[in-house]
Amino acid sequence: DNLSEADKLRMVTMIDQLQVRDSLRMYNSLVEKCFGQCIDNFRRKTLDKQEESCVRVCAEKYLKHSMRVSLRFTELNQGSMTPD
Amino acid sequence: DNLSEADKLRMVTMIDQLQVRDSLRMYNSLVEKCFGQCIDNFRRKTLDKQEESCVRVCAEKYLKHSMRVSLRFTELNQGSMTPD
Amino acid sequence: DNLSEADKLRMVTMIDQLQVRDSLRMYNSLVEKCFGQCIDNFRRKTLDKQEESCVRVCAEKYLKHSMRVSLRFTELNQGSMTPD
Amino acid sequence: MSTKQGFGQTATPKDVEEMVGMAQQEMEYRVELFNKLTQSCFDKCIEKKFKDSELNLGENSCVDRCVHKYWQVTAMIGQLLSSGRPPM
Amino acid sequence: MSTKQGFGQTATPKDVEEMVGMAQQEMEYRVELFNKLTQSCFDKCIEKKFKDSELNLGENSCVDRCVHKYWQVTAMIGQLLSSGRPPM
Amino acid sequence: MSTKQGFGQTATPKDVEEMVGMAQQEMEYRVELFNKLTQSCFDKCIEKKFKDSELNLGENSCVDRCVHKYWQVTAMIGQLLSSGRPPM
Repeated sequence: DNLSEADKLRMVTMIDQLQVRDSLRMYNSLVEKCFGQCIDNFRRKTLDKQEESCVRVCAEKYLKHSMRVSLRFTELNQGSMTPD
Repeated sequence: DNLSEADKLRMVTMIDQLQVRDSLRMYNSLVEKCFGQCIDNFRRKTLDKQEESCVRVCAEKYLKHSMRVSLRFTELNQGSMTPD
Repeated sequence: DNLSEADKLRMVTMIDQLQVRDSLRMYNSLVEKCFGQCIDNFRRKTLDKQEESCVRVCAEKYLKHSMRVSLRFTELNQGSMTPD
Repeated sequence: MSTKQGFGQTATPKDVEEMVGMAQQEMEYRVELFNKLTQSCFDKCIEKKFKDSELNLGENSCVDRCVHKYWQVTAMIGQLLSSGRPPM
Repeated sequence: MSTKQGFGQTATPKDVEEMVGMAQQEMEYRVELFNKLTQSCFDKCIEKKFKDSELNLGENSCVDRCVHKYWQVTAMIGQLLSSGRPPM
Repeated sequence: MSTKQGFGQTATPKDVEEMVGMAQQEMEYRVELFNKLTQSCFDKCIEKKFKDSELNLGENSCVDRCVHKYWQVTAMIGQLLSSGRPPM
């Protein structure tokens, strides 16, 4: 609160950078997870239709899952529920 | 050694911050590990007695294990043993 | 491009430090991987001949693999191939 | 009002350094917790056939309970760690 | 020509901070991608008997195809994420 | 004696930056090594029934040997990497 304008700007920049970093990490983890679950055949070098469909569904499910977790996690952190 | 007082303080602050960060990471890893080993039933939203006991024993064992590893690791690093 | 000499030096130092960090992380991952794959017997405290050979081959294969991946990855990043 | 040099009521550079550091620690801890929670509950609750891109009823309620249980485990282990009871 | 204080054409300290930060982000992303790719393809392609320290023909071509497929999956998911289509 | 501006015998800002950076690298490396070692030996040595919160004799001696072998593997691979022998 008693930060100078320059320091406030610095904290905002820091938070922005952490959010970019976390998005990029999430992207990397999502690729690793869905590649691991969907791709097991290396007789060709390009994805076939079945692999493409598996990757697409995997990524969409992961994103929906992640959003639901985020919603529940936020509720718990805001104390709208007690851990009994 | 020829660091100014301000620089020494900066290094101490840096080391403190790394230790806090490492403790928080250890806490996160411990939760992930014991959750993964003990919780497999999602028909209720609260932990039952058996799950609570499993988590408690898992965490206590992990901490004791970690302390023993730390002790042995320090001995090796201090060169009190040779690697053959 | 319109960076001062001091700032250029800072970026070079930063990149050097990241490369050292990444090498050390790779070293740690390589040890973890080959230990995990080769060592399963804890009746003695020293590596036997078979374990040593397994670790050596594992590490050499991992490095060769990593170099091949690096080569292919660079080709793809330079756009010498299209993702069809 | 205040200036970069830190006179008057303004935080000193060292304080600012520490506050930024602490805010960063806290954020990193929460992000890592969220990521591990998301991974754990994905592995425990989501069917790996990947035919339908919607989450079905069973998956949704599993995720809700999984998040709750993960949160309880976090609280339990937090208490254990802060109790300071010597683990040996 | 330019001085540390950032007069004239020189970038201001804030800009430099941001450029260094962005360059670092980009590098971290690429390194992490490379590491996950290397791990994934090692697990999928390399025989675990560890008798011969050369990669055989089958392993080599598996690695090449694995890198290519990993790259395609990265591109696919990148498009999905940037399309901004609401996933629900 | 010395001042923040770095006159006299005092390290210059750049040197300090590098020393702090190197100390941090070293610490990060050791912490990561310790964490991977702890995880690996937990997975290899500790029974997963989680009935008794003490480590039994078998677990304790397994942990001691596991740490020693992990250390030997670290030394072996370190030599391999620093030998500079071209791996192909």
